[in-house]
Amino acid sequence: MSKFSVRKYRFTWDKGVVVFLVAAVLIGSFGSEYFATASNLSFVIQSIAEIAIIATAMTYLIISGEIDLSVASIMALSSASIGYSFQAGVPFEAAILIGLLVGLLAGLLNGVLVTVFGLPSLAVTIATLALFRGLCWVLLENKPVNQLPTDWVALGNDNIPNTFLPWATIPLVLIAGISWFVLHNTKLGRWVFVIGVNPVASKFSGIPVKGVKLGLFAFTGLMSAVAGVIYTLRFASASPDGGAGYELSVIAAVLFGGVAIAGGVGTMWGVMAAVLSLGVIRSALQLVGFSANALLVVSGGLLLISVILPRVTEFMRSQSSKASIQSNKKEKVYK
Amino acid sequence: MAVTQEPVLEMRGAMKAFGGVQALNGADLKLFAGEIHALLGENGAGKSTLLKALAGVHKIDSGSIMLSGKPFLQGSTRAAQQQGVAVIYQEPSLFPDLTLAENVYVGRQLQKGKLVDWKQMQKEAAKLFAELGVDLDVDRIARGLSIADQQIVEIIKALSINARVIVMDEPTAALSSKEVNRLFSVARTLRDQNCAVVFVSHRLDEVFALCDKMTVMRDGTTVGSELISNISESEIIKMMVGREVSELFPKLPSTFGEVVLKVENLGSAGQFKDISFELRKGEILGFAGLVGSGRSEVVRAIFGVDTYDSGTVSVNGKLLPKGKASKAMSAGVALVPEDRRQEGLLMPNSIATNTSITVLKKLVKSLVVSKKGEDEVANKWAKILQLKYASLSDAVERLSGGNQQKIVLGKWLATDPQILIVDEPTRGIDVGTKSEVHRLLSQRAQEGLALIMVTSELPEVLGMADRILVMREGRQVAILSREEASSEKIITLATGSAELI
Amino acid sequence: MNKKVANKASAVLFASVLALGLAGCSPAVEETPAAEVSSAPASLKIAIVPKAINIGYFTAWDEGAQKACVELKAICDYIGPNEITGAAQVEFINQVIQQQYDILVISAADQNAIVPSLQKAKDAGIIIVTSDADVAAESKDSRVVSILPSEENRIGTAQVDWMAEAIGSTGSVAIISPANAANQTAWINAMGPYLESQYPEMSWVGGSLEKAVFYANDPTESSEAFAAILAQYPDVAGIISPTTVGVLAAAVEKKAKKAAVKVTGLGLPSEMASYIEDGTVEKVGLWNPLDLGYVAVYAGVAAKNGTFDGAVGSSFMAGDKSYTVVEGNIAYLGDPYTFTKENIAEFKVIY
Amino acid sequence: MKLLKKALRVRELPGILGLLLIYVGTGVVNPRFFSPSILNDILYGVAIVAILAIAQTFVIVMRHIDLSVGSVIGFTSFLIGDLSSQGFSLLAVLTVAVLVGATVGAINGFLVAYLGLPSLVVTLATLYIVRGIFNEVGAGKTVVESMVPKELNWLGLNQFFGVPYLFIIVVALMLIAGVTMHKSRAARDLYAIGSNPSAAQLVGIPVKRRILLAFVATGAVSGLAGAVMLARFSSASTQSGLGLELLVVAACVVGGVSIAGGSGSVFGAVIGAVLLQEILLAIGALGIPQFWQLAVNGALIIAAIGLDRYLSTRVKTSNIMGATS
Repeated sequence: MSKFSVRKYRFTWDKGVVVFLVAAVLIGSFGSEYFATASNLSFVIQSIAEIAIIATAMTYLIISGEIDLSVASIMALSSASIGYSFQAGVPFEAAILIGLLVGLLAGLLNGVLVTVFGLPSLAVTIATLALFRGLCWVLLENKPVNQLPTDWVALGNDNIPNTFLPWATIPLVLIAGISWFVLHNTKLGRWVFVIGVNPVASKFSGIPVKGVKLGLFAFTGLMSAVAGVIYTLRFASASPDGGAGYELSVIAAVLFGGVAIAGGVGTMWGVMAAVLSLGVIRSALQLVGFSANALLVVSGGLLLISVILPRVTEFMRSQSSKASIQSNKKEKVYK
Repeated sequence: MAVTQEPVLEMRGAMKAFGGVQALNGADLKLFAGEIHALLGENGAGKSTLLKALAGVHKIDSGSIMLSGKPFLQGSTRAAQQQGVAVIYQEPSLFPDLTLAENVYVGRQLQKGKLVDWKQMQKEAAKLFAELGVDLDVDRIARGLSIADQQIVEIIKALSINARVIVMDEPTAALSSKEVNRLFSVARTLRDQNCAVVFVSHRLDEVFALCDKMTVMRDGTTVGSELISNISESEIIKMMVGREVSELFPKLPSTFGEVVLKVENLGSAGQFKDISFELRKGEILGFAGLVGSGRSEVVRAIFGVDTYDSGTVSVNGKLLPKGKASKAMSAGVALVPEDRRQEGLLMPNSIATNTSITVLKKLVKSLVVSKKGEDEVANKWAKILQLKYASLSDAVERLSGGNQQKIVLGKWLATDPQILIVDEPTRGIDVGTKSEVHRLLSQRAQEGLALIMVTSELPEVLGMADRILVMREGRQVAILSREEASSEKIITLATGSAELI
Repeated sequence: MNKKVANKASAVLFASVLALGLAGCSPAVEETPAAEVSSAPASLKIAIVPKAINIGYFTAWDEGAQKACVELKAICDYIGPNEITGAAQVEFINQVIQQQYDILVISAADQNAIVPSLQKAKDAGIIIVTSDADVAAESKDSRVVSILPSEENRIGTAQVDWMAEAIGSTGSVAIISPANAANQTAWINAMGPYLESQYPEMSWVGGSLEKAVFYANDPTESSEAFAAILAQYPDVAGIISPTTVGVLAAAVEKKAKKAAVKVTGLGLPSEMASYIEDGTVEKVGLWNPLDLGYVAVYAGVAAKNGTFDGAVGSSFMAGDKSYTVVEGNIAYLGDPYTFTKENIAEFKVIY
Repeated sequence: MKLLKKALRVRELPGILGLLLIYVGTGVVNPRFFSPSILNDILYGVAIVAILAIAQTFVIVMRHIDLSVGSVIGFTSFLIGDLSSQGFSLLAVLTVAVLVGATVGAINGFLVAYLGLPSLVVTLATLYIVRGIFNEVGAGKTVVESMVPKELNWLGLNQFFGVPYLFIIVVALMLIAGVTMHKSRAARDLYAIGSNPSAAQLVGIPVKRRILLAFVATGAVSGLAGAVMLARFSSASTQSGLGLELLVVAACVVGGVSIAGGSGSVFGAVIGAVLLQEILLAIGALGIPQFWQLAVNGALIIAAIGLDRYLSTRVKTSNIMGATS
C-alpha cells in the first residue's frame, strides 16, 4: 500500500470496500442460485466496464482537487460522433478514432476553462455537461444510428472465447493497470497527490500545476471517449440521449472507493474495488429480489457508509490512542 | 503612566501538557493596567501555548489564572473575549468577504430589537477607527487588506469588546517601519486607555523602543520578569537562550567566481521596474528594503513562479524562459519562498515527501519513483541540517517553525543548485536555529554557491551579505558594497527619508 | 487494533443497511402464492418488463398482463428500471436471462440499445414479445412478435382527424413529442402527408413537418415547448401531442394561459378527465394499455406452446378475440378508443 | 464616485448585466420578445428553479452544496397531491411537505456538521435514497389535477395584473429570506462560516448548530417548493424533479453566489434563475434550430460563469490594493 496516502484512516477504508465485495458475493450466491453463474459474472463486468474506465481518470482529477460532471455527456458525444461519421461513409475504424479525438478535445476544453480562465471546475463542468449533450443533438438530431458492423457489435457483447470475460475486460484491465502504476509509482502520480494537498506549494516546488491539471482533464475526456466506444458497441447504436446520469454513478463509485472529495487522498485499487463491488452488489440484490427502487436506496446508503465508516474508525482510534501514552496524532480532516 | 498595584491578570504555576510534551511547566505572569509588557522567548519556549490559554483556546492542566481578583473562565474563546481578554495572532484571520464593520462585530452584531442594526455598526466602527487615528473605509470588504491593516481591525475588535488585556503575538514580523510606528502609537494609545498590553516579539530593538516591562520564557517556564529600564539586551538573550549564544552571524570570507546570474532591467507592471544586477559564484547578495518594496516579487519573477513584462534573466549566459519555474530549476536556480506554511511546505505530508518533491526526477528508475530513494534524500538532509524529528513519515505540520524551515532549506539544497534565493529565511524562528541557518548558508557560499538573501532584518543583511541591493517602491535605488553599507544608509535609502525608527 | 475494528464495524453496518433494505421496502415483485396448485404442466415463468416501473401507464399495462397470467396459470413478475433508458432496461433483461424465465414481455425503452441483449435472451431459449413499444424494424427478428395498438399511420392519421374536428379543418398545427422514441417518430411521419393531402386548409407551423415538431421528454420540457410554440407562432390553431406526458402538459398550459390553441393527442383518460370535463380539451384518444399487456402474454404463451410462430399471416387467440400477424411480424389491437365528455366518466376509472 | 464604487461592488451586477444584455439583444433581433406574454412566460417558468435557488443559497454561502433538493421537491409535490386526495386539509399537507423537507435537511445537516462529512457526498447519497423511497411510495401512481388542492390549482392558473401568483410567491420568499440573511445574526454567521470557517470557530460562532440550521432551512424550503411545482404542473409522478439539482446550482453560480462561499445573496440566486429561463426563451425567439438549443444554453451558462468571475475579480482589485508581502 503506498506510503503515500496522507491520512492513515483512509487506509482502513480500502479494506472496508473489499469486505463489501466479499459480503455481496456471499449474499448473491446464497440468496439466489442464478448469481454465481459464469454468464452473470460476465454481464456484471460488462455492465461496469464504462463506469470503471471513466472512474480511473476521475480518480486522478478528484485527488488533484478538481472534478468533472460532464463525463457522461462526453461519452455520449464521442458515441454520437462515431455514429455520425460512420453514417457519413467513414470506415468504422476511422469513426472510432474520430470519437476518441472528440473526447480528447472536449476534455481539453474543460481543462482550458479551468486552468487558463480559472473558472471553478464544479460550476464549469455543469455548463459543459449541457454543451456536450447539446452537441449530441446537433449531430444526430432525433435519428439514432443503428446499422453498425456486426463484427464490432459482437466485440461489444460477446465474451473472450471459452472464458466468462467480455472483450471489454481487455481495455479495462489495461487502463486500470496503467493508471494504478502511474498514480502510485511515478513522478506524475506524486505530483497529482501533491497538487491536491497544496497547489501553491506545488507551484513553488517547480511543478507545472496548470499543465498537469490540463492534462488530467484531457485524459478524463479521452477515457470518457473510450467508454463511449464500448457503450456504442454494447448497445449496437449511437443515440443523442445515451449514458444519461452516468456522471453521478462515476463520482459515487470514486468516493465509495475512499477518495477524499477535497483532494490529496485516495488509491486506485480502492476505486476499482468499489466499482466492482457496486456492480456485484447491484446484481446480487437484483437476483435476490430487490426492486429497482430498493437498489437506489441501498446505493445511497452504501455511499453514506463510505464516508461515515472511516470517521467512526478514526474516532475510535483517536479514543484508544488518548488512553494510551502514545502521542496524540491529531489527524486534520479535510471537509 | 500610572502603574496601579493590583495586577489586572495574574497567572501562577500554569502547567499544560500535550500527549507526552510538557508545553507549560510552571509559568507565572503578572500584567498591570496601563503597562506594555513584552513576552520574550525562543520558539518552543511555550509562548504560543500560554497565549492560547489566555485566548481560551484550551485550559491549563493545573495552576491558576486570576483576572482582577476573580478566577478567569477558561476553555472558550467567546468567554475569554467576554471577560475582556483579546489575543491578536501573527497572521490575523479576518473574514475576507465581510465588510470591516462586520468583521469587528462578527458573531455579536449590534442589534435593534432582534434585527442587525447595520447603520449603528458602521457608526460605532468608524468611531473606533477614528479614535486610533486610522482612516479605513468601514464599508469595504476585508479581502486584500495589508497585514498591518488587518492587525488594526483585530485591535479595533478588541476595543469593541472593551478588552482590558490585549495580547499581540509577533505583530511586527511582516510590517514596514512606517506600519511599525503606527502600531507602536496605537499600542501607546491603548496603554493610556489603561489597558494591559502584552507584546510578543523576537526583535529586541522593538521591545526596548516600546515596552515598559518584560518577562522571558524558556522550556515552558518563566525565567524572570524585569523593568526594561534596568536590563540590557545581552542579559535578555542570555535568559532566553540559557547558554552563551555563539557568534550570531558567522560570515565566512569567500572568493568570488565568474558571473552565474545576470538580470537586466527586469520589469513587471505595478510591481517593480528596471532591476539589473549580476551575481557571482560564492557571493551573497542581500536584498534590503521595506516590506512591500517588491523584493519578493522580483525573486519570484526570476525563479519563474510569476511572469514579468520586460527585461531578461540569464544563467551562465543562457536566457531563462519567463514564468517557467521548472526551467529555472533545471538551470540550477532554487527559491526558498517567504510564506513557509502556504508556499514552502505540504503541511499534512511526511518529511520524506516534502524533502524529495523537488528531486523526484533523480529518484526515478525505469519510470518508478523509488520510495527508498525518497527516504535516503530526506535522511541525508535531516542529518546535515540537524533536524529534530521522530520518524520520516511524521506529518510536517507537527514540527516546530525552526524545523519546518530546515526542511524547506533541505528540499532546495537537495537540488544541488548553483544559485539559491532565500526569502526571509529566518523569520519567526528561534535565535538558536537562526544562527545554524546562517552558518549553513555562509558555508555553502564559501563552497561556491551564489546566494540572494531577501531579508527585512538589518542585522541579518549587514552580517551576511557581500553586496546589498536596496529597493524602494519597486525601484532599485542602490547597490552597496559590504564596506560602505550601514544601518543608517540602508534605512535612508529604503525609506527615502532620514527618519529613523 | 483499528483494522479489526474497521472490519467488525463495516460488517455490522452493512448487515443493518441490508436489513433496512429487506424490511423497509419489501421487494415489489408480486409473488403469486408459493403453494400453488399446478395441475397443468409446471407453470410458465413470465417476466413483464416496462420502460420504467413507476409510471401510471405501465401499471395499467401490467394489470392487463397479470390478468392473462392468472387465466393461464403462469407466474408473472413485474420488474424493470426506475429510469427510462436502454442501459437501465438491459440490466433487467439480464436478470430475466439469469433467472431463466420462459417468456419475456417487454416495452422497448430504446429501439436499438436493447437489441443485443434481447439476442442473448433469444439464444438462451426465452420467447420474447415486445408490447407497446417495439425494437427498430431492422431488428424485428430479435422477438417473436410485437403487439402494438394500431398501425402507425392509423394512430397518426386518427390524431390529425381529431385535430381537424377541433379546429374546423383550417389553421396551422404544431406537435410536441419526445425525441428519439420509435413509435412517436413513426406516427409523426404518418401524420405529415395525411394532413397535407386530406386537409388542404390546414398546414404545419413553419411550413414543414420538420419545423412543426417540438421535442420534450418530461413535464417541464413539454410546458416549455408549449410556451416556445406560442412565442414563435402566436397564431397557431392546434397542438397535437402523441404522448400521455405531452398532452397532459399541453392541457395544463392551455388552461393556465387561457390560450385559444386547441389541444389533442394520446392521453390517459384518468389523467385527462378534468380537462375534458371542463372543456379545455374536446377529445383525446388512446388504446387500452390493459389489452396490450393481456394480448402480449397470450401471444408469448402460444409461442411457447408451439401453437404460434409469429410468422406473417399466422394468428393466435387472446381471451375471446383472435389477432393476425401482419407485415413486420406485428399484431395490431385495432383503432384507438376516443374519450370525450360523454364517455370520459366511464373510462377514467379503468385506466 | 462613491455610488459607482458601491454599485461596482454589488455581487449580483454580472447577473443583472447578463439579464439586460440578453433581453435587449434578443428583442432587437425579434421584437416580439419584448411582448408581455414572453415576460409572463419567463416569470411563470422560473418559479420552481428560483425557489430552489433561494434555498440552495443558504448552504452554498457556507461553502457547502445540497444535491438532494431534486428528490425532495419531487417527493413533496407528489405527497401533497396524494395526501390531499385522501382528504387531508391544505394546511396538513403543506406541513407534511415542509416536515419531509426539513427531515432530509436535518439528516444532511447532522452528517455534515457533527460528523464533518463532505456535503457533496452526503447530499448525493440522500438524493438517491429519497428518490428510491419516493419511487417505492409513488410506484405506478400519478397525481392528476383533480387530486391537487384547489387553492394550489387556483394559484397556478391565475395572475395578479399580469404577474403570475407563483412568481409573487417567489418574490415574497426572496424578500423574507433576503431580510433574514441580511438582518438576522444567525444568518450573518453563515456568511462568516463560509468566508473563513476556522476563524468563525475562534470567534465563538456555534458553527455546527449553524450548519445544521442552514441544511434544515434548505430542506424545508425545498419541501415547500413542492407545492409550487404541483401548482405549476397540476400533476406529479415519480419522474418529478429529476435532474433539477444541477440546474439550481448553475442558477446560483450565475447569480453571483460564489461556490467558494462567503458571498452572494438570495436576490442574486433569483436573478440567476431568471437569467437561465430567459436564455431558454431567447434561444427559441432567436429562431435557433431546436436541436441547437441545449448546446447554445450550455455555452451561454459558461459565458455567464466567466462574466461573473471576471467582474468579481476586477471589482476586488479595482478598489482594494492587493495585499503585498
